[in-house]
Amino acid sequence: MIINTVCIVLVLLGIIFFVGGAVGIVRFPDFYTRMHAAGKGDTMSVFMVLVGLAVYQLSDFTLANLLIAGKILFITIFIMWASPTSTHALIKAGLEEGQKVWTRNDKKETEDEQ
Amino acid sequence: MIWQFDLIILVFLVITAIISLQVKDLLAASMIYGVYSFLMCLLWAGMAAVDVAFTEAAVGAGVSSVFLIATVFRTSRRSSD
Amino acid sequence: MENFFVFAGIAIFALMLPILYRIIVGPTAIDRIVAVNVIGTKTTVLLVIIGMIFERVGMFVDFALTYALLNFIGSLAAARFFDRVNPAKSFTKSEIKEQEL
Amino acid sequence: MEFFEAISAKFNYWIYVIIMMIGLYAMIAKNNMVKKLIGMSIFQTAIILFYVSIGVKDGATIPILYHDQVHAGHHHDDHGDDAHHGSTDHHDTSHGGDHETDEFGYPTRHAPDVHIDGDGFANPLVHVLMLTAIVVGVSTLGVGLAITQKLHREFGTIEENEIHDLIKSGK
Amino acid sequence: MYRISIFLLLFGIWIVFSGQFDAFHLALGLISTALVTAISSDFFFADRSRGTGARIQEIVRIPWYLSWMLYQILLSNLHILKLALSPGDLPEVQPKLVRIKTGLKTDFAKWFLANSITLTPGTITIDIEGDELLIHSISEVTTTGVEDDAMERKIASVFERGNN
Amino acid sequence: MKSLALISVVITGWLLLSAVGDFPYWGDPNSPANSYRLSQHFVTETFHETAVPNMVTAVLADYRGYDTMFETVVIFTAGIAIISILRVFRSDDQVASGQTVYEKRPDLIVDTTCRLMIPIIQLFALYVIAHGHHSPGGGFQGGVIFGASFILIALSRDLQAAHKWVPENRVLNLAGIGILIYAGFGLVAMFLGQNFLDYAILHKVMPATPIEARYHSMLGVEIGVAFTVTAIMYSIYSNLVSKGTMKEGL
Repeated sequence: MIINTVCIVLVLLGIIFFVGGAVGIVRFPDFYTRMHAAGKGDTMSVFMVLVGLAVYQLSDFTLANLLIAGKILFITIFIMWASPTSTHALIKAGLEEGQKVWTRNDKKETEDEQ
Repeated sequence: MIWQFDLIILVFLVITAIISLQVKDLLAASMIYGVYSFLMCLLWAGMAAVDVAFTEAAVGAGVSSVFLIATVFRTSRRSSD
Repeated sequence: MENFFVFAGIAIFALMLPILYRIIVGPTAIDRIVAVNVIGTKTTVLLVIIGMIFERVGMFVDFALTYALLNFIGSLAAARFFDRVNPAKSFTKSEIKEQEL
Repeated sequence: MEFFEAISAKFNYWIYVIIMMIGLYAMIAKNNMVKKLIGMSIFQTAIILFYVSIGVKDGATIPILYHDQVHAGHHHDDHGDDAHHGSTDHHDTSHGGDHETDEFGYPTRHAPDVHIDGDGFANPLVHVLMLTAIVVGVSTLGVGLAITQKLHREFGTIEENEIHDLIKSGK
Repeated sequence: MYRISIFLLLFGIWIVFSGQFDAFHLALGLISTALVTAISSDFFFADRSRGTGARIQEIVRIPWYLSWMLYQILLSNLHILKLALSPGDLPEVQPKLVRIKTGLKTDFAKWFLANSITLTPGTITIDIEGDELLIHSISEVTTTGVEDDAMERKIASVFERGNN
Repeated sequence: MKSLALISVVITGWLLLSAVGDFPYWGDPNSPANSYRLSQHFVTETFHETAVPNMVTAVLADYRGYDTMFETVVIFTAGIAIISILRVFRSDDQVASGQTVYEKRPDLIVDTTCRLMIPIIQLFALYVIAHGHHSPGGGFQGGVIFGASFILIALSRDLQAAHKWVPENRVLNLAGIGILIYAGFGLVAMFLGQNFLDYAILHKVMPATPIEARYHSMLGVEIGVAFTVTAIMYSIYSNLVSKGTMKEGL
């Protein structure tokens, strides 16, 4: 019962973090800031959801289930390992492509011009 | 079979298929074809076809979009339609 | 508990909608690629959740792991594409001074 | 209402037709070779979707035996002979022909005590048919992409109408 | 020495993957691990001049650092959540490119620093060249945060304590 | 042209949709495909006859071994076709590289991550091949993942670096060896007096019962498939990315 509650809380927290990433991807003004939402809104939420599921898996405590929980943790490790690198590679690609960095001042100037 | 998931995925599938064919940028088209393949994998996992889903996961994430990107890199990126 | 997992899965699917919006309107190609990357991560989580619903997680973890390991290749290939098409720049030097100010 | 039920009970078939037609349209009408190939892949996955959705059973799990069943089988193997010698009569009556052996004295059935419910597992036949189709599909996609690159090497473009014009004008 | 430790490490990973403990599957595991060690053990541990003692010290210190890192990632996600859900035209979003210098020597430590910066609140490493890092920072708070070198000191205490 | 395509597509779609009414309901356990005797046999008897818990692997490698063998041959043929279409052997090739000579700037972050990840991907691929009997997986999936690890080497460094690990001729040899392994199992069975690819007879040359012989032969066959798929996936990538010159990859 306690394990079920822990699992539900962790998964719900993870989904809330997913909301942060998803809303950020829609609302943020330029490519770089969207990259912040995409690259980071995901790491913690994936961690929370998967740890919650691994905890649920352990409610029936056997060696096989322990190893499966270990594999689920492996998934988190690999995601947290690969995600910063792909974030870095993509943001560098964006800079090479010549994406403009949006700043507060730019926006004010364009508003003045209009 | 989880019918709630299946209904959602089937609608998403049609959307991604149409987008990947409508985008003018071939690089984006090949990446969106990757999303189509992710959704297909989820659909098969939901239909209890694990081995098929596993093959689709390995092929879709690992090689097929890379092949498309390689061709786009060696030919041209813009498409007329 | 199974109902909860179905609910969580539907919530994650619903959160794919904003990302699909970004894929549809995304002004540039690279915005779309970023969105694809995010959907890949969500797919990994959803696969584990589907495994939980079937109560056979041990079988489903394998290809969630495949996604975790291989999803990176697609983004990396796209990034390398931009790296090759645009001439190599040295960003830590003064070339982007004007953007920084 | 009847119409709605007819759609919802066979929703997967409707979607498979729609996806297949999207792919077919792309193969016919799109001008760009890479787009045509993406259309071909979409067509292919639509067919695979059709096959896999035929093999779905309500309430069936994935076509892999449960760990308990496999384990029970091995367990029986270890102790089966002792039980056989110990209480021959009882065993023979309950599992009449299960302990048949071939001419070399080997058992012809592995773990005869394991009962497998035919409706409890999804149909593996369609999965096998389609599994190889995916890998073969990616190889044929590769062949198509190679032909596209060859065209680009010859004509400098991958648009179909421009290639037609170049061929007509004698290059 | 390094090959043996890589073999043991990979075999540990295999055990977690496999979950089957009969002799046949363990033998397959030994063969597979030996094969991977033979063809690609060069990928692990680029710098092989370090002694065993220094390596063990690193391995002991890394989990402590990672737990701190996890806390930072939590903060980072809360930060993104707050920024994304703030009303109006996102007044706190003030992106800026920052350039910092690092004193870290080894490549692996630099990689660790770059990834840590990417995972912590509001900053992403764009490029790393020599000892200079180019960083994109999303708001005022994070800009000041990254210019402070607390994280670098922590990483230096993990990886380069033996050198200095 | 487009309107013509649209009309023909709509007509075809309408014809197919009009047939939808005759299909069984989705998930019907008594549909013809599910109640067919062969499907029932594969579900209920596979474990007793081959000792493999994963029915898909057993049907793939044993009951339908002939089919799978020639699917592997199709993959091999696709690899050969790509080489014969695209490969150029002239050293002073003007056609392919329109760009200037590319100087690769090593990216520290990507390079380090890939270095740490590649051995684990390879180990995972071998795990998938070896455990195809007990969990989803097998030769095709493991081969694709193993090929992807070579693609990752080529992406993170360059094509030449990957060629140092897997030279072109060795790749094709590997692909051929894979098919030979597969066909070899069938031929040995044939020489022992049984049908082609009937593994049960292999207990004469293996220390195993006929059922175990089928189990172990399936693993051997999967390894053969994995060889071919690995080699051909990498070969296709390296040809496509360099436009057949095997220089200057992505």
